[in-house]
Amino acid sequence: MNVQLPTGRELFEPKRPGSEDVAWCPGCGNFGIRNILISTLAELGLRPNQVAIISGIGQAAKMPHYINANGYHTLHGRAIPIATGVKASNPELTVIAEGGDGDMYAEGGNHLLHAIRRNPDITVLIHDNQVYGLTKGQASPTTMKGMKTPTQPWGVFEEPLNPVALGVALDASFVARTFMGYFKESVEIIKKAIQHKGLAIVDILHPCVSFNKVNTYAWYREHTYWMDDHDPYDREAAFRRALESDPLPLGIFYIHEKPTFEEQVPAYKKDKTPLWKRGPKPELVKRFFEGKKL
Amino acid sequence: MNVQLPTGRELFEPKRPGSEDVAWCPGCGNFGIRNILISTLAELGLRPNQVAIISGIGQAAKMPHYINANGYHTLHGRAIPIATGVKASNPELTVIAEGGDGDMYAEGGNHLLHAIRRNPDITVLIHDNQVYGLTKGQASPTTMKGMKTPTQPWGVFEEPLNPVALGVALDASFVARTFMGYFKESVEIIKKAIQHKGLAIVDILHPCVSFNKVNTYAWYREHTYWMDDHDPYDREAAFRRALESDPLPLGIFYIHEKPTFEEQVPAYKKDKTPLWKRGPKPELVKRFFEGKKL
Amino acid sequence: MVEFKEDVSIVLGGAAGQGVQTVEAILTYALKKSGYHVYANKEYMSRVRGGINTTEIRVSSKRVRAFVKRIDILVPFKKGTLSWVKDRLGENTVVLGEKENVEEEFLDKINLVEVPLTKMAMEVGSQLYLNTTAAGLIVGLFHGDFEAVEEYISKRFGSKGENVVKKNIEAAKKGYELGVKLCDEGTIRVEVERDEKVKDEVLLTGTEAVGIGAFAGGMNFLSFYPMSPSTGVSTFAAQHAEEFGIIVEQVEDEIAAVNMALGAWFAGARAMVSTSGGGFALMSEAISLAGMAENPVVVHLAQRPGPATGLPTRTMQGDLNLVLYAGHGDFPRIILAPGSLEEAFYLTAEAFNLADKYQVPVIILTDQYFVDTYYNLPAPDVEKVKFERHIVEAKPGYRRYELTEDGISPRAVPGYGEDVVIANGNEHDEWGDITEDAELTIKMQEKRAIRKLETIKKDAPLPKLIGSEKAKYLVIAWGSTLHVVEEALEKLGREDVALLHFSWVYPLNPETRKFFEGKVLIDVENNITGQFAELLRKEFGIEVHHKILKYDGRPFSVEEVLEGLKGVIE
Amino acid sequence: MVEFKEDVSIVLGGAAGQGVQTVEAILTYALKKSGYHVYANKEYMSRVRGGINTTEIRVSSKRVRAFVKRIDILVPFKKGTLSWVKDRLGENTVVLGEKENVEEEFLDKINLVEVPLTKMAMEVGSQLYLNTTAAGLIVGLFHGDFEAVEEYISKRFGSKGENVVKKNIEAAKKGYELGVKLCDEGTIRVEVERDEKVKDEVLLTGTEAVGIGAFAGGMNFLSFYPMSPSTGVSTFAAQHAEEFGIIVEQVEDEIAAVNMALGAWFAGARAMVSTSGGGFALMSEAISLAGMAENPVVVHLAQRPGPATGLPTRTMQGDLNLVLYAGHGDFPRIILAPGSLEEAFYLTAEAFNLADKYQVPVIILTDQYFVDTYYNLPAPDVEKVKFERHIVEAKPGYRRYELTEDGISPRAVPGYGEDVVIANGNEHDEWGDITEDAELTIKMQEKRAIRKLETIKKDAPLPKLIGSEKAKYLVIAWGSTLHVVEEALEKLGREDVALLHFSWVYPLNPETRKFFEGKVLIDVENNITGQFAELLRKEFGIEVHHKILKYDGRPFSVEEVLEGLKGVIE
Ligand SMILES: Cc1ncc(C[n+]2csc(CCOP(=O)(O)OP(=O)(O)O)c2C)c(N)n1
Ligand SMILES: Cc1ncc(C[n+]2csc(CCOP(=O)(O)OP(=O)(O)O)c2C)c(N)n1
Ligand code: SF4
Ligand code: SF4
Ligand SMILES: [Mg+2]
Ligand SMILES: [Mg+2]
Repeated sequence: MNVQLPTGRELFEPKRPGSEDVAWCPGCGNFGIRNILISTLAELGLRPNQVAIISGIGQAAKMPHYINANGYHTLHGRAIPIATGVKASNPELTVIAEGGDGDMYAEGGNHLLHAIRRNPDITVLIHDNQVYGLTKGQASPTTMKGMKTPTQPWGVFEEPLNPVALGVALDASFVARTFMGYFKESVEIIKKAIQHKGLAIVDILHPCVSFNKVNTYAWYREHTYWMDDHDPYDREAAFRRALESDPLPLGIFYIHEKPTFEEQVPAYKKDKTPLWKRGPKPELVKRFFEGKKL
Repeated sequence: MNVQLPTGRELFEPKRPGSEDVAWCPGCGNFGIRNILISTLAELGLRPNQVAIISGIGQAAKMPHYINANGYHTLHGRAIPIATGVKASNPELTVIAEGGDGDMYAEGGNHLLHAIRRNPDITVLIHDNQVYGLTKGQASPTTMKGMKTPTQPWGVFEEPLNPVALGVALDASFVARTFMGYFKESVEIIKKAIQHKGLAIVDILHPCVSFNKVNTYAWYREHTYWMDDHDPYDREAAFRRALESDPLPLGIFYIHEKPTFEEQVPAYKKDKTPLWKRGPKPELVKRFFEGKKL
Repeated sequence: MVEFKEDVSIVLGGAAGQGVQTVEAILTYALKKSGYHVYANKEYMSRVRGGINTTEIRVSSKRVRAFVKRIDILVPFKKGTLSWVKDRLGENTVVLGEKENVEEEFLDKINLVEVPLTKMAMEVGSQLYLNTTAAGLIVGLFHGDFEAVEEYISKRFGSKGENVVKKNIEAAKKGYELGVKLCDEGTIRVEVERDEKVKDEVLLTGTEAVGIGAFAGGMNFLSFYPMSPSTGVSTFAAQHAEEFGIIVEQVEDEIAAVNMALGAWFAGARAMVSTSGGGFALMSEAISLAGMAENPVVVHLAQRPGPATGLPTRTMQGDLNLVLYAGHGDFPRIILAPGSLEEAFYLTAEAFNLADKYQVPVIILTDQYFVDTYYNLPAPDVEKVKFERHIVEAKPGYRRYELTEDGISPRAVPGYGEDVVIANGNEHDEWGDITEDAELTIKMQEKRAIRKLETIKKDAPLPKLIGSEKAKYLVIAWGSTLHVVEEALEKLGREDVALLHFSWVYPLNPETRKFFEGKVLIDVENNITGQFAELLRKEFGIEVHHKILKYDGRPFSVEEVLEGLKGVIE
Repeated sequence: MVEFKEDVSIVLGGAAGQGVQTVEAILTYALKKSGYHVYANKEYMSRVRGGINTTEIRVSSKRVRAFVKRIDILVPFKKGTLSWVKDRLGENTVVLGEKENVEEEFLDKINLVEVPLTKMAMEVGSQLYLNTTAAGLIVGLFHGDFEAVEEYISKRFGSKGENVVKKNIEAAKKGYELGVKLCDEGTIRVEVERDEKVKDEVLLTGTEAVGIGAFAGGMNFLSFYPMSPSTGVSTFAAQHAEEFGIIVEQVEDEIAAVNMALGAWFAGARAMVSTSGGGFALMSEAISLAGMAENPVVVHLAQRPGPATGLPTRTMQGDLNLVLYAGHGDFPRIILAPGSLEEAFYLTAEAFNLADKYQVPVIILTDQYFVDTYYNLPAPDVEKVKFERHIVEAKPGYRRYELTEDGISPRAVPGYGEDVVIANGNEHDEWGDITEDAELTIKMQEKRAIRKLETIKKDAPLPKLIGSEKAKYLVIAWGSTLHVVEEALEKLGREDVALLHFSWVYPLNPETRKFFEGKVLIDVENNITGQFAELLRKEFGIEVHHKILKYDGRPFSVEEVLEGLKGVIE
């Protein structure tokens, strides 16, 4: 058989029944993120079956249906541990954990904390629209103070979570922030994140045109800037930048190269075969029983 | 009836059947923490029925049985949300959430993150022995790299969690660290934490004589120092100190006074009565139905 | 000419974001105010824009409370609507709207009454007014009170400025006039009588009935994490939080939500959490803590189809097993599932007394169908709700877990009384301290899992029998299917078929058994395995003879139940 | 003189930290090596130091596998031990030890054989040698092989240096000699025969049987959060991780543990999590995801008494309902509960094939009693374990949720084959994309909750009947109570009483029903409500006639079951 396979971006366009019906609102920033991600994967020269996108639940988390790659649309907040399990079982895959700000910072907050400590070689993409989209407009952990929502009619009074400062404080391996309105820059950042060996966190700002009337396209353009003179290997500088809130710095805040989870587990010390290709080891079981005879 | 009630420390000594049998190992740092806590409460002039100690599960979390105060020995990792509910329902109580490093930083990690954002006026005491005591010696989130345990026989390779840096990064209202070997200083710090309006986190280092052979009394004395010249209102300085790992700084790292959760919820805007004293408001329910007639 | 009498079922369908739900709100309001009995229910996709959502509105001369499959009048806002509801189109269905919104294949099969809704909206100024135009049209067909439409629009759009209000009223007026004209011309004839009493009734949704019931029961703390279809109750509470002076807090996850509520009850508040199946699953461990620590808690669980994320915006009665057995170890719990909005109000209010008294988790099971149902009803009697407080003072020597005959220990709260209160999720002695003693373990297990359960069982109200005690056939239903089954039985019109409806689902009073004796039992459930029938088998050893089950994520319609019954009744 | 024949039950009791568990290990090792059949089980408090823990060791001429209440020889390391076990002391019980460790009130009631253990230990150099001295003493009573004691001590203490080994051997020797002397003098006479076959058998704990079974089944990934009594299995896996080349990872919480395992299976690994009831409760939502996404997973759940934290180090069969119904919505699962160590090995291995084949959660239910049980058994036959891989290649056009007659869709893994694999926790079409379609929902619900369940049921093995098919009385037991009930039946010695033991607990093969016909059914369960009897009622509509239940957090003893049976059998 000599079928002509598509190449580049086209490869990642899904062609399953119904693939054309995308459930996002017209004008939503999620479209831009999809676009950025497809370009990134294409530029990296990957094929769909080499990539696995593990998503939580939310508008952002619908991504596996809109990109042609292995995908698992899981549970709210659980993309990171599932992605960790996937990568550990088959390090040959490029594994992306994807979800919204509610998904990753609220329901999934604990997994993010500890994934940073564990450092699996996965990329965590957070579609940060500073609101709960799918459930219709409640505050998220990154909603700005004072914003009124159906469930916070008095205006949010909780301190917004600063994911960048959190990443730097916990010594994450790679921490970046971008705004999806900047296509080329976003592709570059996500490319670096995927290429980075270790956990890479990219907080991707994007407008929710239906529920977030504060953080619009214009707002993000006005309230962000690119860090041109920043050394991502300087942790204190990264922390100082992380604390800046208006304008919000964009770019790679922090990089700390260190051994990954997969590099340190016993499974791959002697043998690089992915787990799914392995069988049991009856000889060792027998040897165990021999040892139990005495 | 004119019963002579005990005063001071004696007040907080439990005298229920079996109270004398404390389940901690002889020599454990938990005894010191109990001692410190009783002195603190006594010095603050509190009475047992004004204090509520909400604990998770672990050796540390057995505290409610060894101190005479209101207590709730709850679930592993859940002391913080339960304590938040207690305080919100009765702001007149002095509420302490207490547990081990596993309790608060592993199973309960997400609650800690978001309690910082919510800022209830409770004190969080973490008995940080850098190990799981009750379950017999597994690594905790604060276990030092390289330590071998029954479940990490190859030596822990995860990055230890830095609770102080985390607190500063998330703009917690009060962040401190102490070593229980320093009695007077610890009493002072915990007193300030309780008096502080807002969430106060105190990481209390203490040896686990049964399972942690690395972080002993001697080790803590050798590897800690008191910050004498530190301004806790300087966030960047706090972060710098938080990153120091050997010796570990002790003292109050960071203070940011801000409105508490209880101050901002609608319930107490007009009426300070604790919730438990309140009844329903049938007139308002009737008025609601009137509104639904048209 | 097409004619509709007594009871008209109108369905509007369009993309999410096209304002179908606004039409629903205007219509129920204005038609109710005009003196019609109204009922409405919506089905919608798990997305914010696009797709197809529909709303059914029934307008009737008599009280109307149930979903019918039949569509009398269909208003499609978007092409694709007819395909989406094609099973519901009948010979008499009139499609009211624009030809462009009707798929080719239907054109020769339906009664299309062309109405240029878009054009009319554009004339007012924008396509945005499509929905108000349509709402006006329907009200016009009924010769409803146009002032009610005006009133509603003023209230709803008031905050958006005078011009928006004016334009919307203008659009509605255009629609209204056309509606009246269609009738006057004889294109469509609608004959539904007004009932003056309706005007003095209230119009509620299931969400509101649960929410206001909670307020009536003294709820003063609600912690939640958003999850369809339960979020409405939290939103309702938040909107009224300032007025009622209560705490409503959105938290980081469901585990925090339920534990915060446990803490609130421990300190004496009356707390509730609102969630759906997946959220409740996460609460399982804390429910077990509530069982062990005898910590009251009220949970509202609005069901949607599972497993996992399932169909987030649709309906099912699939989480009964979950709430029956959630949590490890044996301990009692109470499960309530209102069938009517009245029950939703009274039972939710009562849930707080029950939790307070028995110190157990009380779970209110609704579902998407129920929370999204609207109808008019006489205002519930607020005086009937009793506030029972079961809190005692912690006098010196107080024992939180005192062993008592009925399994209920007096509950004190911290700060009230001189002594302290110790609660514990470990096995404990009477004071609340940890025990490892075998005898004490037996006593405490029996206190909770046997004596307290027996006490609750004895106090449990019996199910409601609708129809004759002598009927040969007994239809069994629980929760949200009440009205649909009721109407199906009315339509069936047979004296030998009665309905036994359970809104107190668990634990069942042992006397319930007597209802089943000698009957042919027909179980109606909106799930795939018949979970309630299994419970009956487990509790009473009885076998239902027939099961009518539905599990496509949609509610039962009156017709489906009727058909199902006919299939099993001789 | 006191004499013990054939079967001796020795109990050692002391504070946590006094080394009772070391004695247990030395004794089982050395006595087994000497050719005795041995059995051991411990009970301990939820603390690291202090309190009282005890270990029972049975030494017998015949195979021995069950817990007895009876104590023949008691060695108290600490005052308080006798009170703690007072219900178990009989007329013939000999207390071997120091007077100081016997409470006043017992002194005139018991046969005390004074042995100056502390003094002997001090003579060697320190009180620390108390436990090895005691171990030597017991081995001496049996004239066991002292070399075996030496061997064990060398292995166990080898890493602590030569001197520690030497001193411990010296202490053991002192004890040994005294033991031999006590026999020779005729103070105690022990007559238990050796069985040469025993030497070639293996000595295992329940923990090890589950752990090595998992390795045999091809487990290559274990994620866990520590929780008694399940931690042993994770520790076992960690200790062997380097040798077997697998991943064992302690994670932040149980939710991470199970989800990581789901991810691992999704990518084709064979993953397990090990937990207890509270941890499993937290996994409920993910179990539902496994059901929906048809994501295999294996969970080992070692039960302890609940609710909530309960009695963390004790035993109960109280989480059956939890695992039967955990998770929202309807989906199948498989529940296994080994009764013997052989079953623990084979069933745990098989669990991985089952999960792989049926793509459902497979739960292995043990309990503290089971995992802490030791005995000798012939080495399981590793060749009998078959490795069945059910993974297919994702060829172009691959559909993860292809609708098939038996409800099982071919499962591909990412990276194997040209096409991609899409799994989904939302309701989905055959490709794995979200659907809102009613027809498709019905098909997918039926695929999972009906067709797949039926397939598993048909393949499910029947329970094991021990005794005559014609017996009038049928005792029903599941999981860890197997041996205790077996021995009780032997002791009862009645041909008209048989045992039906379930180690495949759910779903039950419909043919199981035939076992119950015409029998008087007696249910034996280590919980307060008889959860398995309830399952039988639900599945088959059968009523057990008698229940023998125990729920004090301790395991059944042979005597208790025997007594219970006598109470209900004419
Ligand atoms: C356990 C659980 N809780 C709650 C939900 C409901 N839910 C679905 S998406 C979502 C939040 C969506 O916000 P975000 O993660 O920011 O994604 P977005 O839709 O904004 O992209 C919530 C609360 C759920 N599906 N599961
Ligand atoms: C949900 C749940 N998971 C696990 C456990 C078991 N467990 C009890 S205490 C504990 C950790 C103890 O460590 P830490 O919190 O540091 O307290 P310490 O004993 O060291 O004071 C664990 C894992 C539990 N009780 N509940
Ligand atoms: S709701 Fe917001 S985030 Fe979701 S698709 Fe619409 S615009 Fe985008
Ligand atoms: S195990 Fe460790 S932390 Fe626990 S009581 Fe003993 S010494 Fe203290
Ligand atoms: Mg969002
Ligand atoms: Mg600890």
